[in-house]
Amino acid sequence: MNFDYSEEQVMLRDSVQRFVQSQYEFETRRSIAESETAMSAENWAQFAELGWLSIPFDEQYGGFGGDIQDIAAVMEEMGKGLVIEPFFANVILFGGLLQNSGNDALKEKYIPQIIDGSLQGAYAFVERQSRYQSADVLTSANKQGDNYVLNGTKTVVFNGANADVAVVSARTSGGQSDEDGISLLLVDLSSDGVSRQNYRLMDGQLVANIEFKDVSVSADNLLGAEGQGYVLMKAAELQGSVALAAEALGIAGKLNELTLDYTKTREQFGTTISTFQVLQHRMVDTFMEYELLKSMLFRALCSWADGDDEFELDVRALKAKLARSGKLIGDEAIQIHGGMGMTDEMSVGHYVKRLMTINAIFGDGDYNQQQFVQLQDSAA
Amino acid sequence: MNFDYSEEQVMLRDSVQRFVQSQYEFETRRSIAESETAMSAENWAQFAELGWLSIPFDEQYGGFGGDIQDIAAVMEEMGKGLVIEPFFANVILFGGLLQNSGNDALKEKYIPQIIDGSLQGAYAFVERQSRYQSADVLTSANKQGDNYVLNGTKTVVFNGANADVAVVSARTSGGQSDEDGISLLLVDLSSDGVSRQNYRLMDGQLVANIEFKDVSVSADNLLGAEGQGYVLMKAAELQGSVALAAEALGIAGKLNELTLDYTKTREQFGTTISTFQVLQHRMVDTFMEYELLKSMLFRALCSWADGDDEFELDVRALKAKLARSGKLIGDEAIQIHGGMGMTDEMSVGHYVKRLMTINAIFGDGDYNQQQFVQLQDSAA
Amino acid sequence: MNTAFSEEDLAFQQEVQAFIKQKYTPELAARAANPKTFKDAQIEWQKILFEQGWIAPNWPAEYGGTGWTPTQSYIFDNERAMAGISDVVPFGLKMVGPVIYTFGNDEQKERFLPAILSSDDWWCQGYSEPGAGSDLAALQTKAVLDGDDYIVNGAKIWTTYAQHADWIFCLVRTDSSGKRQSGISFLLIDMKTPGIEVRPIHTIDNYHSLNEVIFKDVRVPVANRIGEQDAGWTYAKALLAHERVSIAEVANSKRNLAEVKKLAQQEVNGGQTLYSDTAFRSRLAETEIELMALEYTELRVLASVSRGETPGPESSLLKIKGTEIQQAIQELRMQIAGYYCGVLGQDDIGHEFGSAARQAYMYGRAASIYGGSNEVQRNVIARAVLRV
Amino acid sequence: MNTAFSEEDLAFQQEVQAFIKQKYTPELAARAANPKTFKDAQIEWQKILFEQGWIAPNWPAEYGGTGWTPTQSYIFDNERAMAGISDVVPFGLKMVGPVIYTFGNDEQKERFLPAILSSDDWWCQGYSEPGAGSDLAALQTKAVLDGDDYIVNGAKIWTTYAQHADWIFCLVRTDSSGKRQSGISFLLIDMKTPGIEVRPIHTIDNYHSLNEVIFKDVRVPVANRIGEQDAGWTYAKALLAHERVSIAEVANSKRNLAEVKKLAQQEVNGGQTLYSDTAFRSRLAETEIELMALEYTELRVLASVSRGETPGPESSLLKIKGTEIQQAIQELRMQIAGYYCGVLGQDDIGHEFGSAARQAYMYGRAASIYGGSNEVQRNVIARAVLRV
Repeated sequence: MNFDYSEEQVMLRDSVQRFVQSQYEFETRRSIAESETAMSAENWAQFAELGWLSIPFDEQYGGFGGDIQDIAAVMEEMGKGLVIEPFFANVILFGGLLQNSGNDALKEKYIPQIIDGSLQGAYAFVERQSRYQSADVLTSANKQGDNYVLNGTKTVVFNGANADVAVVSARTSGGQSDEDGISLLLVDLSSDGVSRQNYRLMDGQLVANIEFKDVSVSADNLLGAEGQGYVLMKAAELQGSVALAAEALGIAGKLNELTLDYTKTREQFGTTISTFQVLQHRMVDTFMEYELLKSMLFRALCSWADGDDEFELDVRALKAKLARSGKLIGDEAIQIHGGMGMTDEMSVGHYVKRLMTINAIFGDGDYNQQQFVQLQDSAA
Repeated sequence: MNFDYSEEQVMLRDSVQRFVQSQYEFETRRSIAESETAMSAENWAQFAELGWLSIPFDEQYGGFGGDIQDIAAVMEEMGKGLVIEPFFANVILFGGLLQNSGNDALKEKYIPQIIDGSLQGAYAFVERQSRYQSADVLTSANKQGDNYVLNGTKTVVFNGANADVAVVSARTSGGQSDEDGISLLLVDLSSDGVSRQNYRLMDGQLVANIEFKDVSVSADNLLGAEGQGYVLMKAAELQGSVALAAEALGIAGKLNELTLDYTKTREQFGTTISTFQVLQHRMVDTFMEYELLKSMLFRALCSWADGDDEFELDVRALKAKLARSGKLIGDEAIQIHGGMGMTDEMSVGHYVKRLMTINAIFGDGDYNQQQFVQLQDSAA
Repeated sequence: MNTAFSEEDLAFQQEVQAFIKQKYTPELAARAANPKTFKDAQIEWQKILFEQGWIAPNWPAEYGGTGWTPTQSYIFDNERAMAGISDVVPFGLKMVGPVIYTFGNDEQKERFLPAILSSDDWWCQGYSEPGAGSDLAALQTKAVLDGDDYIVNGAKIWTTYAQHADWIFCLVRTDSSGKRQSGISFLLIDMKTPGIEVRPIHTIDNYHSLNEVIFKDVRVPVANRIGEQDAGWTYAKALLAHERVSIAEVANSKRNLAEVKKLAQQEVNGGQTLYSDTAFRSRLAETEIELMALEYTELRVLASVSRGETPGPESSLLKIKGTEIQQAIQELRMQIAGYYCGVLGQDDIGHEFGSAARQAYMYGRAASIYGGSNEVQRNVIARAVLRV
Repeated sequence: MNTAFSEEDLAFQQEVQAFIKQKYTPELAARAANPKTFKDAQIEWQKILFEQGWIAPNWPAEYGGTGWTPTQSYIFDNERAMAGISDVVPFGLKMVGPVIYTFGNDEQKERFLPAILSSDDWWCQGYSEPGAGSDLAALQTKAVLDGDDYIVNGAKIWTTYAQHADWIFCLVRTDSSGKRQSGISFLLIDMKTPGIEVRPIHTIDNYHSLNEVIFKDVRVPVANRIGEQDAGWTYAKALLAHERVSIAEVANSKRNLAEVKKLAQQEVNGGQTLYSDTAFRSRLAETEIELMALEYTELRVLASVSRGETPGPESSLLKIKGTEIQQAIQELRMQIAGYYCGVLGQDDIGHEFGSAARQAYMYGRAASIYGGSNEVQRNVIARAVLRV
């Protein structure tokens, strides 16, 4: 039984921590978020130099050979710093799919470009009607000779605005919601027939709706076997959820810290508000929620390391717990900050908005709890 | 718009209040509850004298001609006094069914006996398998000549131990859970083939499981038409729920009062515990829940008086709200009383146990909220 | 005990419905919904109400109120909200107006009330200060007498719509020697007076409604002081309970809940609507039941107010529970929006309501903070009801 | 980071399972479940554990502990709970035992530890007093030195199973001059000493486990004092954190939750089981998820304890959350019992578990009150972690 990060993981974590503390003050972050691309190219180059972009990839492609625990160690610190650069969308989602794809030619071509920071990728899997059911795919890919012809629209594509390429889920057979018959294609977004509508989310990130109109994609760009993409999507969803939970844990800890600090300086009715017992008990509750969320993350990380059958169950529980803890911690952070918590000037609202965004990715608390229940039923 | 009890209702209420304050101290109540019959015959005679037993009945039978608002005014005070005599089971449930039955001969025979206090009646509608679905009836009544032959077992029959007669739901046709085909029969419990197992519930009341083995019941004892008993059962459930909610409101107010008083005298860490802000805010929350529960009761009482279509919806909402408010108020009452709240000696635990018993009658919060939702769907 | 509408009430209800249908055109509704045209549309609508004589249901008839029964006020507010119409901007009609007709002198009544009723003056509220928060009495803005004027220096914060306002009503400190609640005066200040600066406060909803208002040697005629010098706290306090009653916003919550139901019936997940998803539906039902209880609590308070009783600590209950329900409904809408719950400022993305849901949710966090935070309201109830 | 069992662990797990299967016979289980035969059955089982050398996993090996790794302790506790076996009675083995081997002298260790391990002595705890409650340090029971004895006068309350006990460990006041926490001494008192009276406290669960213990001129040899006079608070405090870790009762909650699931699969309402009723199921899942998080929180604390760290304020978290989850599970069971949730003392009515569910629920209210109420635990965390 061991709940410590390894030495290597601690080094990674410290490296992100140092970057955040020395180069990513809140005002710096704000100006990056408000810039046209909502990311800093210099920072991205530095991430490459620091080796962070290589974490999930095999050593044969120049990768670090890391796993979900390495990613969690990094993501927690990114959460604390509210790092807006598309590490999650590009390295974890897009990179992770590529790494798991079994398509050596694609891996050889693209992974080195991710690692050296020259490629921006995205994973386009949400559709207007799909909500959290990623198997609900209307985008179609019809085989014509050696190519697929892609038609459809993907929405809320993280890093979609900056991405050069994207992994796109498309239906090659089956009904609208069948898990079978979904294929994953790597698409060059400069291809003819691709158009984007970029917009921002409340956490500041730039995302896109991407429309594909008769876009021709080589069959060589298939990730996994034709019609068998869902298994890769499912793995991306589970690992992505763990990564997001680690980020959320960093945010939750930061929110508790900011709030506690605020109560120790803010005076009302002639005393600092930290002396009010009701606020103390409510901060004890948010402290406990933070610790419980951390335990749940560790549970998922351990069942991953143990090769446990219960990994999926633990991830669903983690994401459901994240929804509840995050809601409580975020609400209390703003409420206890009072009027100041409402201002854009303070960082607290920004942390809350990122936490809320995370909550909706790969399904909210209700959705994940329902998945949890269904998994138990199907196991019974 | 008027939320005041009428003068008559105020008189009724004051009459119960006076009785409780002068003759029903907690220790008196305890010895009644612990007695063999779990009721006081003297008190019952006094209830008759005071006219309480006549409330729901038509004037032609010597009744007061009261409605659910009159009953609520009385029940709230009975709740405050934790009156254990079977007013609810005998007068409201059994008497109410009789009053609504349309069987003039039965009314003429039995209502005067209820009013003068000489008859104890019960309503036997719960079966081992039925849970909260009162239409789930296995007890059978087969017509043989001018009689029905009754077979089956009713359980948790309120006032079942003391009752002389009972209204029993029995299936005369249809499948196990059909609303159609249920008939209500008034059964003399001294008949051949009736046997009882008496036991107590946590609120101190004496109830019974009653088994009917080939019990012959005259067809004259039918309440409502054959097979059409469910409409009477439903009315009893709704009106009974309102009466119980009024009782629960009285209990909730009493619990809040006892708890607040306790905090003002109990010293800990060198001060009365009423000075602790966390306890203050929690008592504010229980105060608010009490007021909201009262509003919900008034809502149901008004929609009854207004002849509103939404009466059933309001009752379901009331019972669901009662479950939540009652749980919060009861939990806080014991918790804030600390160790003393755990003792049988203090009244607080007894109030909580009655509140919990009420919660389970005619369905708990979940059940009533589901009924609320289904009603909305069927209205849509 | 009953709440059935009388025939007169039913006739009144039809009159209100007909009036709204005729006057609140789809064109006007569209302008009111757009932040850019909101102010003009809102004033236009308020002037329509004024012409109808319906602008100030809560005022005594002698000052231009409607003389409605509580039931009529309830009917009007319900119909207004169900038609999706915003309530009147409260600062003039619900806040300073009642202070002026209750505590102002005749000259002040004549001077200010007509333009409040006609919506020709746009008012804002200057209570909170940086550093004071819910501890109103800690205010520092100073007014020093200089001949027939006060000279005001200081800053007010969280001032809603100060950017639109013609006038601000302010609590200022005229004496610092005694208890904190004494030595406060109630001033009416023309926003065009030299020395006033309005600074926007950017808020977490990415929208601009709040401001800081800075006073630098601002001259305010003594004639603009309500009542006695140093007695302003009394006037403000009398107002607060009234403010809290309307802050429950039951009618708006009913409207919003109805909208949420409609949205949930349209949103599909895995082949079934969210409305038929048991988890979502039970959350919805729970909120609706709370709202049903709150509605009758408000009616109980209205009934007692109509008998001439002053709303007491119940108004704090209405504020706490009302804002909790508002926030619960905002959360339901965010939940329906799903992946689109974070869309910023664009209403052509995904569910078209994503951006509006986000804005309402984020701004809605303020409801439990402003107007006396819910913590302060609980302290009020603890003192007044529990007497602890 | 991992929690996978090693091969040794897996072998140990099998050993524990086999041991339980062999020794905890259905006959013994039946006697343990019956309040009338509980004490004898419990002692019989504890003696079986003693013979196996497994009676004191938390003690150092030199005093008779098992020397298990935290993982082994976890495995043992899990298997025990899953087999439906009660934990050992804590007063001797988990409370006074550690105080004696940590702070007692050699003579005391020799005299008391063997009978604790062998379960020949039944202990109870004399901390709380009428009027003191969670404010332990307010205790009034006095011990006055008289030759080689203390003469003890006063009363202890909420003393679990005092009616069965051979010994009681008590905090008594030996000096009232200084701070409240000083002047307290830790005494071991033979329950057969003249002047001790045990009065049952009837509780809301209609069961008798609690007592008041009255001391009237009770003579206690000075040799029965642990450590220094007036320093008893220190010894008691050191123990409290340990007590709170085990109070989380994760293994028992897992077992109880599994039982609740089974009951919900059997209980039918309107043609479907409660287990497939979405509202009930989602409540169940919510509780299970909280328990999953608590389990790993406990493991994290165990892992840090095994590195020699003293459990700090995390133990308060375990106590608060552990008791909240216990109560949530008790409530689920009550909900399943439906109309039978109030049955008093008869297990042949309706669902046979109604009376037991009621008793567990009502007694369970105490979990958030005793052992330092959850409010006091929150104060502890506020001071120790938040430093407010």
